[in-house]
Amino acid sequence: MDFLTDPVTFISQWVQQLLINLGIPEITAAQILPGVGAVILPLLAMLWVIFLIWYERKIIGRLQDRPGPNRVGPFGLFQPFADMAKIFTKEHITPTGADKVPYNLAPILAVGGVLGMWAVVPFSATVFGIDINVGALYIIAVGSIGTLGIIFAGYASNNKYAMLGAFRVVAQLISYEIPMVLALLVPVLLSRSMGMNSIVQAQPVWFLVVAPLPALLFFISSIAEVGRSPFDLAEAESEIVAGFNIEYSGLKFGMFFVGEFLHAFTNALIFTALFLGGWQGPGAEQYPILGFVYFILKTLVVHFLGIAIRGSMPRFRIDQVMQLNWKIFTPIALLSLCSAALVEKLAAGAGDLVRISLHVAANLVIFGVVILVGTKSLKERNARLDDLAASHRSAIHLVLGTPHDA
Amino acid sequence: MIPLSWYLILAAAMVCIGLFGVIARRNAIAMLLSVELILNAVNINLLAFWRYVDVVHAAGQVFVVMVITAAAAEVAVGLAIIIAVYRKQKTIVTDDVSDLKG
Amino acid sequence: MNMVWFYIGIFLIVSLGLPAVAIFLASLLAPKKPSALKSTIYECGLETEGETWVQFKAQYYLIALIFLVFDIEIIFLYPWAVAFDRLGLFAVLEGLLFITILAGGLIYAWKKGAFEWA
Amino acid sequence: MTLEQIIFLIIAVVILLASLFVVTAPKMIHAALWLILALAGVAVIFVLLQAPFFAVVQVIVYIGAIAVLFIFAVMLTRKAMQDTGSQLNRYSILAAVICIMIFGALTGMLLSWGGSATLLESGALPADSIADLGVALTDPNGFLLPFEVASILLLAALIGAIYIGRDRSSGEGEQ
Repeated sequence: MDFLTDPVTFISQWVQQLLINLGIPEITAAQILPGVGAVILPLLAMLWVIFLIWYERKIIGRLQDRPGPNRVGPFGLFQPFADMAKIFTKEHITPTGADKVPYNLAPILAVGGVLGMWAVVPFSATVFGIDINVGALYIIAVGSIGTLGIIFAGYASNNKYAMLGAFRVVAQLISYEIPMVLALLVPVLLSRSMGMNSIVQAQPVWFLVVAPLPALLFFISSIAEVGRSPFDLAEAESEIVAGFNIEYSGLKFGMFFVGEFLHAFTNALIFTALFLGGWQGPGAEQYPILGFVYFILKTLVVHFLGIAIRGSMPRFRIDQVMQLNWKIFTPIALLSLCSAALVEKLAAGAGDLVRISLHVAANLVIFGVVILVGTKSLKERNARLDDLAASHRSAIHLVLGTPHDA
Repeated sequence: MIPLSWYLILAAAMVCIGLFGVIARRNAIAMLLSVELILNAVNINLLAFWRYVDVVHAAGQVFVVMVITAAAAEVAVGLAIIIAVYRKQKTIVTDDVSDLKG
Repeated sequence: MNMVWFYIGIFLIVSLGLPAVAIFLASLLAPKKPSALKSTIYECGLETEGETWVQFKAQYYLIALIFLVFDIEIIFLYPWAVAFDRLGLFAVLEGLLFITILAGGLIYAWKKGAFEWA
Repeated sequence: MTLEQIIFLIIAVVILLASLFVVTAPKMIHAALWLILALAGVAVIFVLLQAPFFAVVQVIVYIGAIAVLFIFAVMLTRKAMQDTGSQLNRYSILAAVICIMIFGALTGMLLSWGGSATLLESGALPADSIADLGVALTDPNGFLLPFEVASILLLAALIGAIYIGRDRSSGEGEQ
């Protein structure tokens, strides 16, 4: 194996040889290496956050027509280090009446839940964290640990606003988990496997093309899962002070933000693996390093999209968030799941082209129906509201008398 | 290799602790929590027997799926009843909720 | 046990350990000047009033309930999707019937106003 | 002792201690939190039993949904509990004795049955046990009826719970 085409495998083989030469049996050496990888990968992910913070602040800055961080280091590259130095030396204040153990556990769970997802991400043809046969569900399972962290934070802080914020966030997180899980089911169905690497390998044609609606749902739900604008009810500063993390300070507070930045990027990683063919691309099989580059490039594009949405959308109200999920997303997810299953079974014998075009057609039909029904019910609702407003106006007129100029 | 008996004894201990909770706790929600413990012990047993006795057929797995479903339904309805009772009577301590008596 | 899950275990322990260690190190670095006023509960500068445990909307509970029911769906549908190649048309239709029945629950909740947040 | 056995023993101790705290914790919210730990331990046991699908389902359903529901319920009924005094009723000592006796009887039965100690895992795991489950669930000769009945059970539970749990008096002073 050449170093240039597949550096990770090259290095790991080299290290394994070294271990064997040191007198460690070959089997043990083969077992130790993935364990070392399991220690290194979360560390790298944690360090990657430093870049993510800079990248995101820079992009948000440009979107809002300002330069973003540009004082510390070239292009403000060292800004995150300065931030870290600051936040590391801040005092940790624990509020009175806090439930100590859950209070301190909350930020750890919030970050750990996100880091844990990296275990199953397939980075290239030869380097895929850990390939388990329930990878897709594992991501959802680890994600729910983060939810737990937020409940802990809200309950343990002994603060009304923290509790209110936590309740809102948890309601939002668990709601959007449903369309997310249902949308995730479509790639699983198309590739007949829950292993992340087999899902990637089943995509000579990207699932974004085969299943555009589930892809869209997954993308939006994953933004909601991170709790970013337009779904940032959690930290609606103007409404509930700061949300569930109000009573946290110092690095404990920072950890929630580390978790958020990392979660946004992790979701882009997972979206790329599920719907954009992961590391697949020309020459990725022969030269795994190319696959890795493709993977990161695609991920950065998806991540950029997420940041652009964050930078340009206003915040939803909680009732809008809930209704969007239960009245629009969940029905669409159910419909597109049914259509995917039907097409996949009925067109099983047909060629790939026929099958894929049927999938796309079914998705388009569902999309059209939803748009039609949606606009119709929206019109009816607006008419109802107009009637209501008119009756209120006449009621006011009864009390105050008709305006003279009428 | 872990012998089957280890799993069975663990499950037996969990069932007994859960049983104690159901009988001895005064709070209705705590009783439901204890029922969850019992159901989880049942799942351990089912999967252990699936793995140790008959791994070829999926019957053990199917039973676990059914137990989880039943547990979810039980929790959903049980907690809804508790909340409804709480709204009416402002208590969920089972000794005090006596409206249901004959 | 599969070795793979052993690595998952290591990975999870490390991912939970990293933030824990970071917070621990930070708490060593951070200044410690506790005062009673500092650790009071933050409420826009006012003193906090009443209990923390304000009464919450039952709506939150209903949402969690509907979520639970749909979450159970995944234990049925994921094995169904993984086994797709081995299923006949009849079995696929059974799965769709399952989804339809649960969709009935969604419609009921909708009609009963479980999603109205007034 | 193998690595597996050590892991099993550690996890078993964690599960049993957490379960004990669930049934004895004076504060309800703590009982719910201990339950989460016990359920997570059960997930690890499922991994040891080579049923990783059920391990993740355990985390998703029990920790992600049922535990959240419990915490919500505890918070909703919070005023009912002043968390003072004993949370156990007057039968507690009797209950403890009965439970220890049952445990003793069960363990005695298990130990007298030779199979439980000597029985080892039955052969290799099928290539894809999750797909086996999917096939069994929708096979008319297998568990098709329970599969459909489960959906009806869930529907009934959902309808029942919404009907009971709905707040008919639009609450005043609620957040």
